[in-house]
Amino acid sequence: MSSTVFDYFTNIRNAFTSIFHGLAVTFSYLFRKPTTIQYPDRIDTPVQQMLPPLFRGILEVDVGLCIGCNLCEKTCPLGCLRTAVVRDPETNQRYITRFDVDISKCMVCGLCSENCPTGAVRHSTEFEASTANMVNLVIRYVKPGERIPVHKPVKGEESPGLPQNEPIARAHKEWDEPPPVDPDQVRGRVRWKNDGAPEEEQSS
Amino acid sequence: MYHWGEGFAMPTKLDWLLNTPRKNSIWYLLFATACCGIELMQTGGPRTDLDRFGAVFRATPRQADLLLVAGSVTYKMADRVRRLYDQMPEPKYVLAMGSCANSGGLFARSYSVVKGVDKIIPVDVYLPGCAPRPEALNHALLTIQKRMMKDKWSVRRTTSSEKLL
Amino acid sequence: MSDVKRMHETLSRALPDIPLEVESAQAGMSWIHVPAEHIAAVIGHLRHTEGFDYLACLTGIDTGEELQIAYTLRSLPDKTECALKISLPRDEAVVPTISHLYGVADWFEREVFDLYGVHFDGHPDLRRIMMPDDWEGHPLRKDYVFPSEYHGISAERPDPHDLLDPEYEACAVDPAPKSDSKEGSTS
Amino acid sequence: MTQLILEDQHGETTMVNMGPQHPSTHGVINLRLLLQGEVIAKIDPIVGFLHRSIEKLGEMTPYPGFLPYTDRVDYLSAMFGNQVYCMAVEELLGVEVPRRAEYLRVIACELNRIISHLIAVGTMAMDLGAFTPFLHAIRERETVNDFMERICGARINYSYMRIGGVPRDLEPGLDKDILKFLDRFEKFIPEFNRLITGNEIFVRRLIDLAVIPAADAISCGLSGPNLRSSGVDYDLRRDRPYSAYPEFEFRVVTGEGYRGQTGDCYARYWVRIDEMLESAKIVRQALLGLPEGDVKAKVPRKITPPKGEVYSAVESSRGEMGCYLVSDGGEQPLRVRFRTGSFTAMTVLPKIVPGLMVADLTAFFGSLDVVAPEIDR
Repeated sequence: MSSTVFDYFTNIRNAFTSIFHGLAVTFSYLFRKPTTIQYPDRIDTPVQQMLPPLFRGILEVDVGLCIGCNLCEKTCPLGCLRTAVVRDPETNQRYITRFDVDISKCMVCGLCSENCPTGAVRHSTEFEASTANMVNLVIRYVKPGERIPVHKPVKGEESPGLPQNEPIARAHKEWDEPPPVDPDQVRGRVRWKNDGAPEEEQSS
Repeated sequence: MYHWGEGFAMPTKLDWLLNTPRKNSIWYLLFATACCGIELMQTGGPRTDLDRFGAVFRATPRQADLLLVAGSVTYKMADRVRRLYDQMPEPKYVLAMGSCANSGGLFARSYSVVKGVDKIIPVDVYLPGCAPRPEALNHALLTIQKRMMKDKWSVRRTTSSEKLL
Repeated sequence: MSDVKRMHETLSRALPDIPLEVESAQAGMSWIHVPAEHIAAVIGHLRHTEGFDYLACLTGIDTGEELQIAYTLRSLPDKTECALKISLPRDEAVVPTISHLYGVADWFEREVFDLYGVHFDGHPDLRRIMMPDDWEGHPLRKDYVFPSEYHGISAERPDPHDLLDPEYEACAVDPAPKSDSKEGSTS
Repeated sequence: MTQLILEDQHGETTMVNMGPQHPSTHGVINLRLLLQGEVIAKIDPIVGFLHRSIEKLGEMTPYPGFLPYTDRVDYLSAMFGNQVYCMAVEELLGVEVPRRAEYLRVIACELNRIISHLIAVGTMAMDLGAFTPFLHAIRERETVNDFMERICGARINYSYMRIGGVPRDLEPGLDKDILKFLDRFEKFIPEFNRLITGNEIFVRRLIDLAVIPAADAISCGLSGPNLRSSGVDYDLRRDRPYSAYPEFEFRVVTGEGYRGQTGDCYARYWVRIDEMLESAKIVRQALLGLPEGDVKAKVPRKITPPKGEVYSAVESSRGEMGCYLVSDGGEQPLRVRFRTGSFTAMTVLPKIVPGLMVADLTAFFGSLDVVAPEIDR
């Protein structure tokens, strides 16, 4: 409650001027460059390629570079990764038979990729993986039955690693795609009856 | 595909007619529990303008079509989440955003976190990431839209969450 | 470090009846060990006479054998810190409250009560703060058993990797010999 | 809910639950209010809806693996959680962090403080019904998020620091970009002030509202901007020096001399606005004086600190964030405890809120700037 009539009118004037100041700021944005990135379709380059190379997206694995040291699996505090290495008793050659990443659990902390000695495990800039079925969220980089010989790094030679800033092949299935029957599919569906998962859509 | 000659083409058209407006005006409930809530806020912000898709936030579940579970849900909170879901009008959709909502994520070993929000309410789309980028949330919204277009008017979509327990 | 030693001397002079000891481990800070029943008197003295007006931290610790409560007091004008610690038996943990000395101690003590089951004598409103009211047990104790369900929500979720195991086993063309079991790490 | 504080004149009281799903409670917090008409007679804050047992998980996880969890203690200022945990472990280990790494940590932390305060002032304006300032704050935040992405690879849960330093150096050219941004940011704040801070309607709603006296603030353990706005000149960066802060010049902002009283909601708001400029100043000094050298000290891969305990504290954007770490010589800590600013800020509610109107509660609660996970951990 203002004490004098003068204060009363001063308050009204202050209120109006401050509103005017605010609106002037808002109005000035009419003439500035818009900040909106019109994902997904109205942009020149995909967002994945605009991201900095350090960006930690979905884990990608180049199994050809894996030396089978199992360090990533040990480092992960959650157990997102599951690897298996077997040794051929005759030739003493070690093979990677399994490399699964459960991205439904992954917290993209970067500890595994940091500890990987060859750069086989790294974060891609891919982030589109939303799916209707939880089972799509386990990415298999070695299909069951396949054996990939471990990488033997040459001394003194820098490990090539994966190309930076290139999105991996899409890590997800479309939500309504039928489950793959082809056993050659590397990134297959996990046949996992989840107690709370939505019911399978009727085939349309 | 609309043909007068075939008897069962009408429902398809009706579905399209019903689903298209639904798809283009997804009103989501402003419900943020944890880290993903900040990304949800930023998705509504100017950079990744969610309003482009007709998706605006609502503060009350009675006006919302989509429940975005953004973040971890604890046992103490689980009851409230289910109550929010039950208050939403049909047809309603649920998007589990982030690892915690998907499967408990990094708190899966914890004593107080629900291991995945699909334990308490039915989930339509899972969005991995911790926390997902705004563009990833955008992509999930597009996935929800695709999901909506598959709906049949004659089939009652979801039931109460009571059935799950 | 010197703060704690100096404060120990001051306290011993002011409160000669209370046995106080300076303790420390191999690394980190040292603290004054106070008998549990005298903690309110000691902190009251520090608060009113020595000017420790700010309770920075109050926390419980379960070492496996006993419960401990650590108090970190701070004097904002003098910029000094003092750490106190008390030990309690696991089964009958009762401590006098300090919530009348610091407003913030109210919630800190409720948290310790909730998570450790330490009873604070004289606390105005001692009830659970983090966990629901009908929660059983005190979670931060070392012998706490994790619940398998709560109000019908099961705490089990199958690890998708485990569900995948049979598929890999079925496809295993040439499984590793038993002697090489440490190579096949499926733990 | 047993006794009333105000006189119950008409014998009419109403209990109202505000939250846990409420747009102005900043997360899942339930404020149980006992109302007499429009006036709040008693408040009982119920927290714990986001108690994710980070402290228990800390006892189950090896030292390096726990680092990502510290992000989630306070997701709006994740960098401080990283720093306080790393500082605690380093103190136990006796590791000296290289100077360049300390500078990089300071840069990351202060950028984090800027974006955290941006959310704080933006959401506070939104609680009072002004939506535009929120969008402006979010837009600036996105710019810094881009820098964060280039510094550490993530937008909110950074996991940037490592025990013994930081994992990688700044990307070339990034320092120039940040300096360019700081120039712009120092112009943005006056613009933001024109937009909302100086708005007479906004000011009138906040001044002289919910004054926290300095004695109450200290007793309730308030810290950070909330403590300083009550007129207590205390800043951990200056008074309990850590990291590289003694090498920078900055002003500790206290809530005196603006409009209204010391310790009211407007003072809390203004302190945050001013602190952003101070943070920008620190970032500029750190970038210009960035020393050469390593960014990470040598630490063994398996970290086993000796037996002992330590309390480390940093000045987070929501006040003192402390980490009480007890090691028993093993691979996992015996006890990790996070002391957070929001938790202590909540204890002031039962003292201040009775007597306020319900509409003013949102303003007061917004001005405290609490986030739910920091209370519950």
